[in-house]
This record gives sequence, structure tokens and C-alpha cells, in this order.
Amino acid sequence: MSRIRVTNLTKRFGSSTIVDDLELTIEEGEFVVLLGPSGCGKTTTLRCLAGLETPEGGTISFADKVVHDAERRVSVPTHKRNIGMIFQSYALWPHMTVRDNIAYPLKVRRQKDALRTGAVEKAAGMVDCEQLLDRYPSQLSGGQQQRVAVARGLVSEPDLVLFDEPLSNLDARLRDQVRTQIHQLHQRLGFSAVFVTHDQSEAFALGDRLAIMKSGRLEQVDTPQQVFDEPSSDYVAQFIGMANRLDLTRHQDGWKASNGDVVHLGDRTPERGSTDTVVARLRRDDLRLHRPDDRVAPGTTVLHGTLVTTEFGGRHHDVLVDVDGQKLTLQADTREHGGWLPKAEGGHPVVVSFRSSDVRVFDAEGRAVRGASVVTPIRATGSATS
Amino acid sequence: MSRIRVTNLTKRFGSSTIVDDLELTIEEGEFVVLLGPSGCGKTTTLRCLAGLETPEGGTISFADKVVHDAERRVSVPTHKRNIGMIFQSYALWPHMTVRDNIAYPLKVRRQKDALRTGAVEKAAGMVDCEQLLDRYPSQLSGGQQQRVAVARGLVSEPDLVLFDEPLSNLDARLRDQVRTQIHQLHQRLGFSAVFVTHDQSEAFALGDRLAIMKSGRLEQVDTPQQVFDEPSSDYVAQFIGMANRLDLTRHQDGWKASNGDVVHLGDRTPERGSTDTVVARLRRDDLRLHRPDDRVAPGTTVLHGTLVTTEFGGRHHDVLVDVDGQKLTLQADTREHGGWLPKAEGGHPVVVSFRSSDVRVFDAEGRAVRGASVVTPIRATGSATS
Amino acid sequence: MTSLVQRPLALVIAVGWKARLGYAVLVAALIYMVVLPLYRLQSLAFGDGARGYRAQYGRADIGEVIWTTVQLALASVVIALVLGTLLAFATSRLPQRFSFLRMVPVLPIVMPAVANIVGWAFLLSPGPGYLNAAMRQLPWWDHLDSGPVDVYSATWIIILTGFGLTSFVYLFVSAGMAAISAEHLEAAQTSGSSTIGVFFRVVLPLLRPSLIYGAGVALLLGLGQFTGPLLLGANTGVKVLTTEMYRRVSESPADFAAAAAAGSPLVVLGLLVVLAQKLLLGDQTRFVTHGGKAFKSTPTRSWWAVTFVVAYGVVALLLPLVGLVLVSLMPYWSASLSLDLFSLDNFRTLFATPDIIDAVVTSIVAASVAVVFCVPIGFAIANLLVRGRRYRVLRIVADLVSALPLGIPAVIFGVGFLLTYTQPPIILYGTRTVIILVYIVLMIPFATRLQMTAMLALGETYIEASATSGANPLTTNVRIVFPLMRPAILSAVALMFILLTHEFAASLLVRSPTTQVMGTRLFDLWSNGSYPLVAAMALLMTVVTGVGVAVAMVVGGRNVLDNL
Amino acid sequence: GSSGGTPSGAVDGGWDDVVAAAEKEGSVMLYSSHNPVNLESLKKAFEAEYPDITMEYVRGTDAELNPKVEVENQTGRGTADVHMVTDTNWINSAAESGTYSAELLGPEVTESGNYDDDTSLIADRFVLTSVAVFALGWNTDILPEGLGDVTDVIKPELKGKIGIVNPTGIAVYNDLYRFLENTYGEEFIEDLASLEPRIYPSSLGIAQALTSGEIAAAPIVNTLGTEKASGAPVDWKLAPEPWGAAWYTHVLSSAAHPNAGQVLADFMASEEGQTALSAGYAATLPGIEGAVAQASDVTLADPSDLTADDLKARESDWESLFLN
Ligand SMILES: Nc1ncnc2c1ncn2[C@@H]1O[C@H](COP(=O)(O)OP(=O)(O)OP(=O)(O)O)[C@@H](O)[C@H]1O
Ligand SMILES: Nc1ncnc2c1ncn2[C@@H]1O[C@H](COP(=O)(O)OP(=O)(O)OP(=O)(O)O)[C@@H](O)[C@H]1O
Ligand SMILES: [Mg+2]
Ligand SMILES: [Mg+2]
Repeated sequence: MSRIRVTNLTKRFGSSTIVDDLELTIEEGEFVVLLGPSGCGKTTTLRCLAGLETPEGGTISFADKVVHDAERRVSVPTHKRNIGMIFQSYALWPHMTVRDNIAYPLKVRRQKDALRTGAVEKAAGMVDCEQLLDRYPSQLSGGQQQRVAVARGLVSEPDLVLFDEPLSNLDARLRDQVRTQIHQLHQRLGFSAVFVTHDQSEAFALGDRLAIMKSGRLEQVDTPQQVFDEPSSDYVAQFIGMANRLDLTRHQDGWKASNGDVVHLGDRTPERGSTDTVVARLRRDDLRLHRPDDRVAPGTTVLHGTLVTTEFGGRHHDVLVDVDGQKLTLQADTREHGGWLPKAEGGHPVVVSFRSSDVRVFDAEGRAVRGASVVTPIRATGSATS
Repeated sequence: MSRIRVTNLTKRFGSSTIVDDLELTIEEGEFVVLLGPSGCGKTTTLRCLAGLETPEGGTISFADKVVHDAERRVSVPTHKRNIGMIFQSYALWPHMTVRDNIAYPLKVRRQKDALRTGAVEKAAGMVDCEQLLDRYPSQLSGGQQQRVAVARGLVSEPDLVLFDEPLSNLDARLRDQVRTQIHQLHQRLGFSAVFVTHDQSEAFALGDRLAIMKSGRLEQVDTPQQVFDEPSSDYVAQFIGMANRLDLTRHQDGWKASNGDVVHLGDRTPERGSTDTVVARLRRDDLRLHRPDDRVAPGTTVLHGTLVTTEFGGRHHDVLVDVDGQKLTLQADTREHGGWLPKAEGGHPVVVSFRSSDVRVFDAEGRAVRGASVVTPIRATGSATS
Repeated sequence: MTSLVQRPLALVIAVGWKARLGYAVLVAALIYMVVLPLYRLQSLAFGDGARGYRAQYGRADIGEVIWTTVQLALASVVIALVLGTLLAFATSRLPQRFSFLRMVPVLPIVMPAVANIVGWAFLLSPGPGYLNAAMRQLPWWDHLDSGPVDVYSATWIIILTGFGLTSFVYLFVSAGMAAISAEHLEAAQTSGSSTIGVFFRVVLPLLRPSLIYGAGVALLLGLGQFTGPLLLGANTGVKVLTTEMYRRVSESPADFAAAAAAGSPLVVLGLLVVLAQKLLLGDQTRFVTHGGKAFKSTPTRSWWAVTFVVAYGVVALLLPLVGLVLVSLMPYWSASLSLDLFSLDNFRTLFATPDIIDAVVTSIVAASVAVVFCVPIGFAIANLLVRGRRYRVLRIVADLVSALPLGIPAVIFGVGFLLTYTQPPIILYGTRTVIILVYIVLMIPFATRLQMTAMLALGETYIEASATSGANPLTTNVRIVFPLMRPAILSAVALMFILLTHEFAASLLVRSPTTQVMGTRLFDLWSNGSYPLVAAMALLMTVVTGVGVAVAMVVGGRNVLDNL
Repeated sequence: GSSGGTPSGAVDGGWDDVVAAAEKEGSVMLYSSHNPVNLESLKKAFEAEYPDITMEYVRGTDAELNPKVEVENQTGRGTADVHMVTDTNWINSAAESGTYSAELLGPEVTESGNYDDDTSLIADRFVLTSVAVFALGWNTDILPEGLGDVTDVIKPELKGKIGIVNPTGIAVYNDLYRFLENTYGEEFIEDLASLEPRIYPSSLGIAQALTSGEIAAAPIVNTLGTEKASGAPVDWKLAPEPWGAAWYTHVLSSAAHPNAGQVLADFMASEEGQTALSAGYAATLPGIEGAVAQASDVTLADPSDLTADDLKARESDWESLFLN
């Protein structure tokens, strides 16, 4: 199958618009990961692609064939679209054994060769379910059902596979394994895919491109690297893990956080006159924690705050720091801070540092500020030692 | 409610034993996280606690009251156990609005005060669902349904709350938020809880103790820190993220990997004569990647291998290395290796290093080898430079 | 979706001796109400050296009669199964605007069977039938002087009986269909199945419990079919067990013993059907599609569904209704449709007949009261059958006993009741109570089976969620199970109401002397009046019944259903 | 009961005492398998004659009513006071047992002399009160010339256009065919069969088929007065030797209103009663307005001498003749 093109897709439930004028092109064999908060319309988008919903507006075409056109009232029924879909709720047929569930797409598509050559067993093996083939869905655990659903969605090697959070109920190891299997299958067969997930590592590992959705629209569609490095908006930045937000205001001597600490924005410093308040975003693992009297590497920005809470998280502690009312979270390595941190109480003064190359800057509308030629008169680059 | 005590719990389906002679004590107000691979019996265990299954053997008592005793044929029905349960499949009642769903436990438990003082709205607010109160479940997205299920399970402030993967369909931010809310509520109300999850950070963040389950039995029950630092078995180690396995054999000059590299086991070196083969386990973020000609910190073990694949993962690359047939995965910082790694091809020779304090050792039966007085005659501690 | 949390669960529905005692009392009452009349009948049939049996089974043609009965039943059940299932599927795919068409498949039984047959005879009588006359205008039939259709043939008995049974199958299947989650169908579509494929591979298998129970009920009704063979089959010598019974009891010397004996094969078949249902179903949890993850129903725009439902409505409902209306407006059944014959005289005659209003009121009151009792009784029995794994003996007994009344035609049952309630321990002869009691017994199979299929489809998840919320079994039933089963309960209410307002056979025997019901009035007209009067009375009954059903639907609240 | 008499009987004394007691009882209940229209006019006439007594009736077939009568007799809780029945077997055995009915006291029965033979009064308890008489019927559009006798239907052009009733399982109809056989000879039956008549489950079906033209003629059908009056193209005529089924009336010994029962039974035998009851039926008294015949001119069905074996034999003969 060649590319899938979605234009102006609009879907409403009653008065609320769930998918709003959505545009997306999926190249042949491309693996697009769809990310977005709960309720933003991901499932609905997949259902529109599958032909399970009738969008009120827009067109969808598979290769050069229009499969949906709201205006011309064209709508190719689901079963003629050669897709595979893995439902968020699994939707295994309770009256069929696992084997029959997985074999179903092959049977109805008359892929007798595949049936004969053990495609069902192979698909089941892929998700570690060979030994469950003769059970009924009601005799499976939640994770087992989900895996069977994945096998069923992939077994007939369709042109387009729609995954709706297919690994959410699996433990880390199994999830890695199934993810790898999906990846390999994709490489081998070259199907196109839209994959909904809430797991960022999954998104990065699988996606040729990520599409980040916000209340029915796509906010950014880019390669994982691009999304990671250059989130196009405050929303995207936040969503892909830049959980720390700092409100900055322009001052004579540079950009300052509300507690007065100067923040270096490097080559992301907004042009003079363009705006006076910006939002800086930082990943939690780009922040480093120090005790007030620790040395900090030169060239980094320092912020003074107080400890709020710490939480054990395995190799690290999750730490919440208050900087004049703005909460920053970071992960402090247990090997570095194991000594004092677990004993430190809330209110303990601490220092947080980061490199200016790690910060991302957004204007008041949330648009990324990027690559302004560095003509701003910021002087101080002092290092915190206090 | 005071402690919950489970002894010899056994539950069979047909001929297969799903919960096998399980023992567990939950202290008053304790938050126990249940971890285990898909299909190991977690849901079944929760259902036994709730009284939804009739175990074939064993006893369960809440405080001093026996609620189940297979031999004496005692079984207190579910609705008299004062529990809350969040089902893996949500189980929202489709004929009630979200508001009615959440209010239900209050109504049937006659908690009129709570109804009057807005407990429903509060619970909905906790999971960010205030604006959905008048919808029907079929008008909600998967994640929204899951959140409503959480609100319903907690609203009546029961003595024991059973969570069955309650956050699996939420995005990271929401998950953090709901998790925090659960944590706070738990601190405030002091209910006991059993919480099933596949997310380790969730487990570490929430659990007073972790219980790691393996095919119907509990393999280790300990504080998160303890489990993390001292997994009691190879199985546990692997499950909590020590994904890398090295088979080692005793040689004259110490313990060697199959490629001949000597591995330092520090104070976990097995006593002489006790065993000749062991399994070493390492976390992926305890391994460091080097090019063959890089310098490696003294005192660390080095292993020579070849690159298999790399995968972009945001701030790091997921790297798979082959060491004489044994696959090791690790995360290489993009800032450190961003230059050469993305371009390196499979087969490229690389070196992997780790500190002996990070390694965990298990004997042939999978039992942890721990604290052997260090009398082993290992000499070489050389650093790799080749 | 299904998940493992749907394992049947004994504990929720109350634990311990209280529940056991409750069920035991229920089953005992059931046995008293159902089995005792049967026992009385059988002791009659076996009395006097089994004279009843000797009389009935000594006949040379008894083998043939049974064989005809079975053949007719099977053939018409096949028609009913196919049509009923297709209709249920079609109504589930109606566009929103046409959802009112959901009523159509039930409507044919709103017309009393006698009226239906008479209506058809009017249309398709080989000579003067209007449709036949019209068809004879067609070029390829213009050489005929009668036909082409002979409504008096066995084929048409089967077809018309099939139409009647279709509504029953439809009610069962549509109640089951309502419980299939849309995602299970969508999953099949995304797997590459066309609508038809989905229907055959997913919908039908998932409907197995509904189909099996629906088919079982239809089969028993088919075995007990009466009006068609009696009114249409005389010419071809169609004899079935019920017409035999009718003859045994309807003319002198009335031989109840032989009639009871004639009914015995039906009782045996009824028991066999129950056993077959058990065998065919196996593990019933496999048919549960409610899993707790709420599903959206797809907006469908299947025009074939509209076409099909409308076509069925025209053929099975509109045509005989037109026939009936025409007859009712004429002074006599006439071959020529001349407008100046039309008048409302028959209705005037009807309303001039004394007590007609009383009969209507009595029918409505008795039917309503019986329905009000039947729903909870049926619910309790269904509960026992679906969830009462711990009460093995009680369950089996309840299963058999609750199916029995279907196996005995009401005529015979009426006699049984008469024999039972005129003797100690409970003498109710001549009271209204006995009518209601008979009605309850007659309807227990429907109340039970319809609710049972819905309960099966519902699974355990919702109940478990309620139990963990702290609700006791009673609360759970009232607040969760009942509302979720609303479509099925409404179906059951509608069906029972229809059947009871038409009931005459048992009523004739047990009615209190001064109380008429609509059915007995119709029967009087049928044995003493003329077809036009029968038609007028039948129309009156149709209207009363139809209004009753509509009220049930309105009270039940369609919009509530749409939210499911 | 409110009467002061014996449990199963009326007051001692003369008829006037009985009537007085009846009026005190105030109501009477009739069980009957007669035509409801006729029963309704009987009610009107009776209440006109005895304004202090309300008459109620239950209409049902013998098969429904006879068991009730038995039950009431057995339980002693009488609802019915008077019972009007055609089943000869039942009548014979009830008369024989003597426990079901009270002796009739009314002057119409005991004194008028109208009911003094074995046919019109059985065991002093059962009085003949009505006869359903069967007629020749034809459709005037198809057969304008009509029929003169039963044998007139034997015409080739009527092949497939004759309607007859199916006697299977119904003793009275078996008696009817026996009557036809005896009266018109066996060949008549055979000729009839060779004309492939249409078979109907009841006489009513035949009547309706005549009006619609589905059939042209019927040798045996109920009188078609109503149909003709409503303008249907049918006509009817009694055959020279008519045949019919008789209703007998008796007062029940379990009656709650034994006196009123006596009064009603007496009224039914009277001229007023007969007039009310006989529209379309044969009356027991001569010259009754609306009656189609007088009972004494009609051969009355009496299948009581047909044993079960006879019936079986007759039915299989009939079937082999008429059903291909
Ligand atoms: N009715 C049944 N008959 C046979 N086996 C069953 C039945 N129900 C569940 N099982 C099996 O019992 C095991 C435990 O199931 P359970 O649901 O407790 O697993 P779980 O730990 O919750 O898994 P998951 O993480 O996938 O939800 C599974 O292997 C499942 O296949
Ligand atoms: N029938 C409906 N009527 C009204 N609103 C609806 C209906 N169905 C869905 N919605 C709303 O549409 C929005 C999008 O739903 P969708 O299922 O596409 O979300 P999602 O992105 O898949 O979320 P999740 O990650 O939680 O599964 C949600 O806010 C939901 O509440
Ligand atoms: Mg979704
Ligand atoms: Mg589970």
C-alpha cells in the first residue's frame, strides 16, 4: 500500500468536535506513533481511519483510492480497507478459542496458504501465547488477552495496522519483547502503522514519526529525534516529558525567574522587543540537584529553591523542589546523593542547575522560540557557589 | 481495619493451580504493590481477597475476622468485606452516568453525609473527571473510563482497596497526577491497599512493600529499596529490570564470561567450592558503552563485544551488544555518544563496562549469592584499554 | 470484551441457607403450580386402566399425527429462526430515524391467531382470495381460474405458523443481540469480514444461547400449533396433536383423559428440548461480551435493514391486517370488494353485545397483574438457573419445571387447573385469583427464558463491581441487573401481555362465571358468529393489545435503552 | 343460597311459592352452549317477565361447561342454577346418576303436555329447549337455482365447489354422516366424495365459504338467516328430512338459587322463552316466530350409541373416502 492521506478530517459527537480538521500523511511503510493525553481523540482518529466512524468532514485516501469523502459521500466499508486493528478493549470473540480468534482474519480473507503454513502459531509465538491456543478468552488474564489481540491484528499482514494502546497491560519485559517483535515484523513486511501509546520509550523506539495530538488536532508531526530536540510548542514539550516549567521575565540584566535568579537561554534567547515573558521548559533528567554549598560546573544556570519531597525510585530519587512557588521535579542519582537526600526534610534549601543547551523556550502563545541570532545583551554567566 | 492475613491460599481452575499456597500479611494501612508477569495470578489473588473467587484452600482474615476459610467453609460475601476494587476492565455500569457510577458505593453503603458534602465531585476531581460527570460510560475514552473506575473504587473510603492495573491507560502526566492523588489519599485515610501494576516507577513510588509474584506464589516481599538492592532470586532480579544476564564459570584466575573476559563480583563472589557456575545480573543503566579504544575507569569490569542495534530513545540510545552470544542491553547517553553511535553499524566492536558493586549474583537454582566473606583469590582488576 | 473477571460467581447472589431456602420455596411453589395440574391430568389419563392412553394411542393414525406434528413444527421453526434472526440483525442496524421500526417484528402476534388466519384466508383463498385474484391478472397466471396460491395447503400452514413464531424468535434474539458489544462486530469488520460475514461468523455464534432458547420455545409452540392446522388443514387432512386434543375435548363426548394422553408427547418433547438446550450450550460464559469496558454502538445506515424490516412488516403484518379490516367492514365475507358494502355495522353489533367493555377491562387487569407477578418470578428463576451453580438439584428441577407449561397446550392445562383448584388443599374455583394464577403459570416459561438469555449475555462483571462497592445481592439486582436487563424485561412484558390478552383456551375453563375475557368473546364469535364479526373482535383485541404494548414501551423508556 | 328450601331443592309448596321464593333469591345463572345472541334475548325476555330476578348466563362449549357443572356438583359450591347442554352421553349418564339435577317443577313442563314424550323430557329432569337444525345452503351467484334436497349437490359442475364438515373426532358429525348414509344411501356418500368437496372444520366455515363464493353449495350447513339478512348472496332451505342437535335444560341440584332455576327452566320451555331462544333454530313448540322448524320434525342427533370402536371405524372410512 502506498501512502495514506488524511485531509480536514472532522468528527463530532453531538455538539462537541472530537477530531478537528486533522491533516496527516502516512508514507508507505511508515510507522507513525500517535501520542496525546487521555480523551484527546486518538481512538476516534483510528476509528475514522478504519471506517468505524463516519466523519462529518474531510477525506481519507489509501494509496490513490479515496476511502472516505464526506462531501462526495464516499465511504469504503471497513472490511474492504485491508487493515488490522488492535482495540483498546481487546474485543476478542468470547465464543472462539484463541486459535480461532487469531485465525479469523486469515479465514475471512481466504489466506489459505498462511493457515496451512502455521501463520497462526507463528503469530501466537510472537506474543508468547502458543500454549494458550486452545483456551477461550474468558480463561485468559488481561495481559494474555491483550497479546492475543495483537496477534490477531497482525496475522493477516494487512497494509495498514492500527494499534490502540496494544501493550498497556503488559509487564516491562513482555512489552519489550512484543515491541521488538512488532518492530521486526514491520521491517520485514513494511506495513504502514498508526500506533497509539502513552509510553514515551515505546513511542521513540517504534515511531518513524511521532504525531502529538491535542484536543482533536495534531500539534506536531516529526521524527522522534526532532520532536525530542525541538518540540514545536509548550504543549508538546510538556507532553514529551519536559515537565519542569519556569516562567521568565525579561529584565535589564537578562531573563529572570521569579525568585530573581538569572536564567541563560543560550541561542534560544528571544529577540529583543519580541516578547517580555517566556516559558522555559526542562526535562527532569536535565536538572541536577546540589546542596547549597556544592560546586556547580561553570556555564550552567543555577536556581535556588527548597526541597519539597523525595521519593525512592530505584536507581534514583524523585525529588520535588520549590523555586519561589514553581515546582521542579528531578531525578537525583542515589549513588551521588544517597547520603544526605533520604534524610533531608522538606524545606531544606537546595540548588538546581542545568545547561542552557537543555532548555527550551516558548512565548506567551506557547510557540517555540528558536534560533534567534544571539544579539541579546546578556552579560552575567557566573557560576553558583553560594 | 487492622492487618490482613492470607495463609495457604490456593485457587485452581480445572486442573491448573493459579494461586499456589500463597502467604501474605498486609499491615494496617500498608500499601502493598503486587508485581509479576502477565498471567501469573495477580488478578486472581485480588479476586480471592475480594471474595469474588472461592479459593479451594487456605484462609483469609481481615483484622481478627476470618472472611474465608476453605476447610471450615466460612466465606463472608463480598459486599460485607468493606473493600473497594478497581477492575482491570473498569466495569463501569453502562446505564448510569459517571456521577451515578461514582456515587453508587456511597449510596449502597448509606454514606449520606459524604453524598451531601460533595464526595462524588471530590473523587471525580481527583482523577480529573469533574467535567464528565453527566456523561454515560460509552461516551468516554478508555483513559477516562479508567479514571472514573478509580474514583468509584476510592470514593467510599473503604478499609481495603484492591487496584488492578488502575493507571495502565493513562498518559505519563495524568498517571503521575492520579498516582500522587492516590498516595495522598492513602496517607490521609490510611486504608490498606494491594496495587497491581506493570510500571516499576509506580511500584517504587507507591509501595510500602513490593510483592513479586511468580506463577501463583510470592517470590519476594520486601520494601522497594530492599527489592531493588537485594533481589532474592534471579527471577526477581530479572523482573525488576536487571535485564542483562551473564553466565559465568569459575576458572583458576577468577569468574569468566564465555568470551574469556574476567568478571569481578566483589563481595558477592560465591564461596569456593559452593558452585562452579553462576549467573550475574546487571541493570541496563549500570552498563556503560565504550569504543574499543576508550579509557575505562579503573576498578570496573570490561567485556568485549560487538554492536547489534541502536535505537533512539530520547536522551539516550538503546543499544544491544553481543558478548559471545549473550545479548546485553544498555542505554548510552546521547550527549556522550551522539557523535559516533547513530552511525555505527551492526558488528562494530565495542566494550561494555560496569562496577562490581552493581552486579548481582545468583546460583544455578537462581538463589541470590550474597555477602560471602571475600576470600576468593581474584587478582586481576585491570582496566580495558585495548 | 470478555475478561477473566466474568467467571460465574456463586457468592454474589447471597450465600448460605437463606438463599437456599428462598430458592427452595420458589421451586416448591413452582412445582405446586405447574406439576400438580399435570399430575392430575395424567392420573386422569391413566385412570380406568389407562383408558385415555388406550383411546388416543389405539388410533391407527397416531404415528402419522405425531409425525405431522413434528414436521410442521420443525419446518415452521426453521422459517421462524431464519426470519427472526435476520429481523433482529436488521433492527439492530436501523438508521436512527427509523428505529421505531423495531416494533414491527413483534406486531404480527399482536393480532390474535384466529384473526391472522382469517385475514390470510381472505387474501389467499384459492378462489375468491383478493391476492390470488390480483395475481391472476398477471400474464403468466392468466389461464388459471383459481390459485395460484392455495392457503389451505400444508405449505401455507407452515409459512403462516412460521410468521407467527418469528416474533417469538425475534424477541429472544433481539434481546441477545442488544447485549453484544459493538466492538466485537467492529473487530470482525477490521479483520476483513463483510456485514454478512460478521453476521454468520460472529453474531450468530454469539447468539447461540438466545437462538437455542428462542428455538426451543418456538419449537414447543410449533408443536402446539393449533389455529393454522385446524382452520386451514381440514381439506388436506392435516392432523396434529393439538387438533386431536381439540377434537377430544370440543365435542361430545368430551374425553379429557384421551386429550391429556394426546398431550403427553408434547410434555416429553418439552423435556427433551430442555435437555437439548443444556447440551447445546455447554459453558455459557463463552457468550458474554459485556466486559466492563464500555462500548459505543456504531451509527449504522444500513438501508437493506430498513427494506427488509418494511418488507416483512408488509407481508406478515400489513397484508393480513388489510384482509382483516376489509372483512370487518363487510356484512359478510364477499368475493367482490364493493365500497357500498362497507359499513361499521360489525363494530356496532360488537359493542351492542353485552359486557364487551367488561371483557376488555378484565383481560387487561388479569394480564397486567399476571405480568407483574411473572417478571420477578421469572427473574428469580433465571437467576437460579444462571448463577445458582451451588444449588445443583434445585437448578435442574427449576429448569425442567419452568419449561413445562410450554409443553402442554393451554386447553389441556385449563382442564388440569380446573381439576386442581377444585380440590383441597387450595380451592380457588370461581375466583379471579385462579385466572391470574393460570396466567402466571402459562407465562412462566417466557418470563424465565427471556430474562435468562439476557442474564447470560450480561456476564458477571457488573455484578462483581457492585458487590465490591458494598451492595448486597438485593441491591445489586435492583440497581444494576434489573436496569441492564431492561430491554429483555420489556420484551418479556410485551410478549406476556400480548399472549395473555389473547388467551382463551385456559380462560374458558377457569374463568369465574360472570367474567369474560377478550379471548373467550372472540372464541364465542368464532364458534357462533361470522367471519366479519370475528374480524371486528380481533381488531378490537389488536388495538387493545397494541396500546398495552405501546404503553409498556413508553413506560420502559426508549431513551434509556439508547444510552446503553 | 337465600332460599329456605332443602339444599338441592326448591321450596315445598305450589308453583307460586316457588316463584315467590325465586323472586326472593333475586338472580339466576344459566350455563349454556347456545348462541350468545339468542341467550341475550332470552335474558331480556326473562327479565321482562320476572323483573325481580336478574338472569346471568355463561356461554361456553359443552366441553368447557360440563366439567364445571361436575365440579360444582362435587364441591357443592354451585354457581350455575340451570344448565343447557347437547352432549347426549353426558345427559344420559347424568340422568342415570340422578345426582346432578333436580326434578323439574314448572307447569310448562309438568302440566302443559308439550313435553311428555321420551324425546322432550328425560327422566323428568332434562327438558328439550332448542334444536340446532341443519340446512341446505348455496351461493345464489353461482347456483341461482338452489338446492331442493341433499342429493341435489351431486352434479359434475359442482366438483370442488361443495363444502362439507370434517367429522373426525366429533361424534355428532359422525352421527350426521350415519344419518346421511341411512337416509340417502351409501352411494350418495361415494358420489359426494368423487366430487372432491372442500372440507371445513366447522359448519361456520362452510357458511362463510358460501358467502364468499369459495364453494357453491353445501348439503349440510347451519341456517343462513343472518348471512342472508346482511345481503350475502346465499340462500338456504331445510331439507325435506332435516337433521339437528338438541339442547336439553336441567336445574342443577347444586344450584344456589334452586327456585329461580326452576322458574328459568320453566320460562325456557314456555312460548315466550321459545320465542326468545329460537331465532334461527328449531323450537319445541309450534308456531314460534323466528324459529326455522319445529323440533318434532327434525331428526335429532344421538351419537350415544356409537362406541369408541364404531367411531374409529367410521372415521377411518370417512378419511379414506374424502382425504384423497
Ligand atoms: N477460567 C480459567 N480457566 C483456566 N485458566 C484460567 C482461567 N481464568 C484464568 N486462567 C489463567 O490463570 C492465570 C492467572 O490469571 P490472572 O488473571 O490472575 O493473571 P494476572 O496475573 O492478572 O495477569 P495479567 O497481568 O495478564 O492481567 C492465567 O494464566 C490465566 O490464563
Ligand atoms: N459518544 C460520545 N459522545 C460524546 N463524547 C464522546 C463520545 N465518545 C467519545 N467521546 C469523547 O471524545 C473524546 C475522544 O475520545 P477518544 O476515545 O478518541 O480518546 P482517546 O484519545 O482515545 O483517549 P484515551 O487515551 O483515554 O483512550 C473523549 O473526550 C470522549 O469523552
Ligand atoms: Mg483511546
Ligand atoms: Mg490481571
